Amino acid sequence: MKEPKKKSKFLDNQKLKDLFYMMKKIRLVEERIALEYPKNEIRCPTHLSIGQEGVPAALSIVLNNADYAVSTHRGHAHYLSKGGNLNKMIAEIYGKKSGCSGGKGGSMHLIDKDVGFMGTSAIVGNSIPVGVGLGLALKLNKTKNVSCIFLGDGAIEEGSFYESLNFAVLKELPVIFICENNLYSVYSPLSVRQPKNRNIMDLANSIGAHTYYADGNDVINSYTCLDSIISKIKSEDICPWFIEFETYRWREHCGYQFDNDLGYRSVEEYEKWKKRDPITLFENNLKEYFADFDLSQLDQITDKVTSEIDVAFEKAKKDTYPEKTEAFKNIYSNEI
Amino acid sequence: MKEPKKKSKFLDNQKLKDLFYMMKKIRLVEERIALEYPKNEIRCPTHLSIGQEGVPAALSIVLNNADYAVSTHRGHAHYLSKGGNLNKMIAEIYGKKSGCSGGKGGSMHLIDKDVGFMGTSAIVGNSIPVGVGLGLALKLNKTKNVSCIFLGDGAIEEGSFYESLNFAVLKELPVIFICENNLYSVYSPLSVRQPKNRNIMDLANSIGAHTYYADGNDVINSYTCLDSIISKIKSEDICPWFIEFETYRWREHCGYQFDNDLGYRSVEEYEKWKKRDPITLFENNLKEYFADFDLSQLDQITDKVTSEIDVAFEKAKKDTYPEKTEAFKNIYSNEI
Amino acid sequence: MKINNITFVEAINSALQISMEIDNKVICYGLGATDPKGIFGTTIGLEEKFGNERVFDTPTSENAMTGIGIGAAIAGYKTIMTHQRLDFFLLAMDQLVNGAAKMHYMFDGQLTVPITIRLIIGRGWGQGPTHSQNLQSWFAHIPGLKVVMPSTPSDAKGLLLSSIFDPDPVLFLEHRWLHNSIGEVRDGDYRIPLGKANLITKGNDLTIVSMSYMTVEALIAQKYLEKIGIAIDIIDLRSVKPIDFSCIINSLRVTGKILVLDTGVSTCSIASEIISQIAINHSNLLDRPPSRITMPDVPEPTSYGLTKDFYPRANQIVERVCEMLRIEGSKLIDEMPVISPHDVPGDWFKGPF
Amino acid sequence: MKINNITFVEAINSALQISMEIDNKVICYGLGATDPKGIFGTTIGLEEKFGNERVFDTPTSENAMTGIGIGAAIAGYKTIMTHQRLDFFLLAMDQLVNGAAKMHYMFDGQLTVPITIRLIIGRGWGQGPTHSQNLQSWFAHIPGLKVVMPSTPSDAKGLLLSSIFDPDPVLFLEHRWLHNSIGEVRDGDYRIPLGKANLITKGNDLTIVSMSYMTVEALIAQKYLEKIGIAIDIIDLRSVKPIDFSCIINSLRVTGKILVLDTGVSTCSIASEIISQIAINHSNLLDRPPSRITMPDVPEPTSYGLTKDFYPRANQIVERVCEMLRIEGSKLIDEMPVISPHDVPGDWFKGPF
Ligand SMILES: Cc1ncc(C[n+]2csc(CCOP(=O)(O)OP(=O)(O)O)c2C)c(N)n1
Ligand SMILES: Cc1ncc(C[n+]2csc(CCOP(=O)(O)OP(=O)(O)O)c2C)c(N)n1
Ligand SMILES: [Mg+2]
Ligand SMILES: [Mg+2]
Repeated sequence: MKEPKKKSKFLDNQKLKDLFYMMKKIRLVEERIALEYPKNEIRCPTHLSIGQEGVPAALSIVLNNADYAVSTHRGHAHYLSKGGNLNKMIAEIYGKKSGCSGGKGGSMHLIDKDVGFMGTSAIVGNSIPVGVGLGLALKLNKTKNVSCIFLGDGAIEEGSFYESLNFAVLKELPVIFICENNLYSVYSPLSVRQPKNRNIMDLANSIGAHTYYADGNDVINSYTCLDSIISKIKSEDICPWFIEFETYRWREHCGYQFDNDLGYRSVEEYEKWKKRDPITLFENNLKEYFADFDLSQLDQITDKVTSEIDVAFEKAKKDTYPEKTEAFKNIYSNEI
Repeated sequence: MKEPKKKSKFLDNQKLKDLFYMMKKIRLVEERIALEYPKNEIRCPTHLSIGQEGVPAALSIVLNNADYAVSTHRGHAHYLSKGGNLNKMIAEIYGKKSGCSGGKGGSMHLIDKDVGFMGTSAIVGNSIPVGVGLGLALKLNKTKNVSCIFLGDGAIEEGSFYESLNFAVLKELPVIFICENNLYSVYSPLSVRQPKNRNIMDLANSIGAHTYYADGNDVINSYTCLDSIISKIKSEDICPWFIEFETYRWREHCGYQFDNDLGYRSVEEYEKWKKRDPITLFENNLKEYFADFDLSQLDQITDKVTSEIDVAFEKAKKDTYPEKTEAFKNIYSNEI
Repeated sequence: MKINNITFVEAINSALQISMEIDNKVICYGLGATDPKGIFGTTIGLEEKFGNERVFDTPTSENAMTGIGIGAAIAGYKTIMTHQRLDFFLLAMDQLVNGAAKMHYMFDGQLTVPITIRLIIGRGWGQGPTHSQNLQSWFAHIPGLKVVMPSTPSDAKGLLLSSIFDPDPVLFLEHRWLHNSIGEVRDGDYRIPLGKANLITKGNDLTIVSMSYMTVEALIAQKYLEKIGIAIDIIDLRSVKPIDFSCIINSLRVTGKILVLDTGVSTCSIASEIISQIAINHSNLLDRPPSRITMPDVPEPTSYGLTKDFYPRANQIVERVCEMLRIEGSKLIDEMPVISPHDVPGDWFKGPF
Repeated sequence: MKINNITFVEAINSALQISMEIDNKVICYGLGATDPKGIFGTTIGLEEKFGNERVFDTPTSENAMTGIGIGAAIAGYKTIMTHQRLDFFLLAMDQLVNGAAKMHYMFDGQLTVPITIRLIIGRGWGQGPTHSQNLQSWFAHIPGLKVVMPSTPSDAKGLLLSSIFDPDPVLFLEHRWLHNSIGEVRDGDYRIPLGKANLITKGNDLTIVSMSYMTVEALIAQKYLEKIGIAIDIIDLRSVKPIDFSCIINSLRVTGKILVLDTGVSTCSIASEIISQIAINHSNLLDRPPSRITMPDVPEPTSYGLTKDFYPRANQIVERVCEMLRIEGSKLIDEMPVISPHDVPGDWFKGPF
């Protein structure tokens, strides 16, 4: 029996369970969506996070409800990791009245204010400055909280990223940029979008952010990194941060299918990443470093997640669509 | 008699004269504008380059007419340095028919296509991608030319700068960014706009550009730097480049007056920079390192410049305004 | 001269190919321009034929990429840039409005900016508030821009070729609901002039002025109206800037009644402009108040439930025409098939959206 | 309650001060907000009073700074952002249109975006093509935005206070030619409701609908017309989105004639919208075709020579009114003073522009 490695000291049984719970929840939710998608009841562009569960899971145990987060078109995992209500998310994807955005937003516009998840945007780069503005508010509020901005490697190419980070650094805002670099923007590899020797983390560093790089598929490592950074922000006012996490999406950019047949990426690459499945890696880590962890707990968690998901989909399907007259409401908060 | 320093070997008598000619021309043109401005015959926002003559002068002897340049609201010096027609520039500032933009553009919209000066923009950051696009055209043309983009330290804060440089690096375009860092954007010092430890050159480098930093008030040094970089681009295809030149504007941001009384910058700072007047520095350099340079040539040049300027202003004042019906022409190239 | 039955997408692709063949100064780029899907198929094969210098994918940098296109254009390259959604192009309004639209003017005719910006617009199938905007009136409001909105494959090809070779910046708006539509398209290079409308059906009772996808709905309506003896002039604008008023006026002289359809929202729309000009200059021709059918002044919701009856379709046109002609149209409307699902142009439609 | 004679700039400054005093969640920023000139004087003194956390200068990053304002707004801060020219704000259309305008809707009412964006518009004195655009119709076209265009110091203050405390995003357009105008302004906090127009002069002959600086010209015209017994209703819109149609209609019921003035260019303008709605819904009230005076569909040229007769002014209004009333107005127009120089609101005007 090996002794758990250094990192494990931060991780008690509950945290390990929570990490697994969130990864499994994201994975199984997304797989269920993939299963249901071809039935044409889900009728909106939908971007799955299968393969990318590590980073959101790690974040799920370091943030609290008074922390903010914003995300992108690929936002399901982030919504869930922030504690967003599952039933409302699934209902939203189905366009139902009970959806988290009343059916107005769909998969690309998720929100759960109760847990500080302040919305996702379908426009690349659009939510980045919004997240910085939330950080500005936190700073003005003088509370010890953080605003977390999820973004992809593609969003790095938008001027809004650069302008936003510049301002966050200028004002030393409690903001953390979580960049999930999955190597692609739609079907475009980094090579057609960013210079050969580009190192995204270094770039962020030269703009002035504190930076860190981590393997996003290693959830324990990601947790360790995020936990120490969040506490640096909250207790030492060291900020803002930009963390680059390497990871990979398994399925097509938008939709439910595998698309390695298209040829924009190689099967080898895909297989290599599949071997680095964050969930499998975690299970292996458990066995290797946390010998006293009772593995049977995992099955219980999986069962719990599965039944949560069953409920969410059942409810969502049964729920009614909003009245069509609702479409004409809430254009203004203060109608004149 | 000291031996000329190493750098001097690039500089024959003609080049030294040309450098002086251009600095003096810019200085005296701008001073004449300042003199005329309060008469209210020049009726458009006008940004002077007094104090910043070094960099444009250095460029004036390294570029040729097949090279492109674009610039900003503060574009007089760049227009002239590229070889732009003086009479047409002054006429434009006076809003006359004979102006380089037929009176439609004014001081902030100068152009002289004959010499590759492809226009200035009154919107900060707006001409940057245009300059990169010109570089793309040059690359497609497969000629050995360069596109030169003038920008200020304020423009660095625009997302368009970042996006443009990223693309120029990605495609290895023959583009050179000439950043005249004069420490201010209008009345705002760098400290309220960019992070404390920001180094603009390093930032550009991390985006992927080849970079260099030079004292923009030392015209000989600026020349040496630009000359070697332009030849690296033209003969070795090493590009793009970003050069940061430190310099200082003496008068108010927009208009003709001195404005140290406003208190946004200190008189000490201003005096320090005035001591580093590029023209005086050059004259001192001449005396120190180019003992065989006949200094009486400078007076001849000054006379020549003065009479060129006299002619330009005289003509511009006499010239007629465009017919008011001209305002309704050239909205489209191909009117339907 | 061969005529083929091809899709709107194929027609666009053909125009791109032809333009690049006949002029090696034509370049073409945009997010996904060289990926396996080739922007809904429209750019398929271009990179292979013309090389990756003239056809390329880009960083997600809409603003700079527009300025870069402008720079290449003033240096003599006829630049074609494509956005998979018009909404993404909102990032580039400075380059478009302060740059492309004004350069020819502010440099007194010395620069021309032959850039064509293809913008895909749409509606339906959960596109939601930020993937469905039809902002033609924004572009029309800006002096110096031309705005083209084809409604058939043949027009798409001929108008795109004219746009590419036009010296001015052209916004070319392709409606996603038209992409898979099929029509007769001539082989080879042909041009349809910008700024000229097309009278597609002739009738004396009422003038419908329409654009882009709404012309498809107008045609369906017209066929039903024909059944009860109502004959409609349908004028497909083809260009919404400039607007071919003489074509509209000629029709109005006969019909005295005008209904304008617009794919965009109502306030300050192309429809507003047409109706106000008619009211100002030609109210004598009207024997009824003018009318318009547009999208409501509402962001487009995502849910299938919320979009029910959200999109103006043929039955609404029939209803309005009957109202304007003061005839009883309800039976006719009852006869019209209910299109289901309501959020796609037809059930033949397969995404991606 | 004290009433002072102050400038439009001072009125704006007063509104900002009051808002920041009564609500410490109000923040205010923009390029130059804390510099010695304080955005034409409007933000002078704010930093000293409220500190550099609530009042600050910014990087030249219009797009991100807008998104940052939106973020602060959804977290409960009433955010005021200022651009010294509307034209610069074109860089931020994505944040405005895909973000601010839609958030309340697309998250089904759960977020509100209390952001006020002050945009300085203008014309004249060589501002030229990219420093003079009046794009109110763009904003009006977007569901979810409110657009305010005051014409007097008193309105500026009361409307700005309402805008700041309105839960929705408001575009607040200040015309540079009004900045130095003087008027009576009440002390303290008062609000003028958004979306309600102001009938400033009463007359039965014709209705002028106007906004912002054009109202100044309309008033000059009205005074001259009075001399020959013509009485005009001048409706100052105050808000151009939403438009107070009931005020317009009430006036039209009496006058039967409408002339709309707009500071922007013609095509798809606010004037287009007003005229088209009147033509569609109230043509029965019209005993003359409606009319409009706008800027021409031309980028604004820079030269003093080119702008001669470029800007619509009072004499053009007088002329048009006389035409519409079919009376001989040429003598009256001859009597009107020629304003010189023509490129400033009056010779009292001292830049900077
Ligand atoms: C401004 C804008 N441009 C383009 C798009 C189309 N688009 C949607 S998702 C996406 C990919 C972005 O890549 P990345 O940021 O790496 O996120 P990922 O999809 O890999 O999670 C693109 C280009 C968009 N939504 N918005
Ligand atoms: C997009 C935009 N924002 C703001 C302005 C107002 N403005 C005009 S010049 C200027 C200063 C820019 O500073 P810098 O780039 O350093 O150039 P400098 O004036 O120092 O030469 C600013 C902010 C503008 N013209 N365009
Ligand atoms: Mg990615
Ligand atoms: Mg500067």
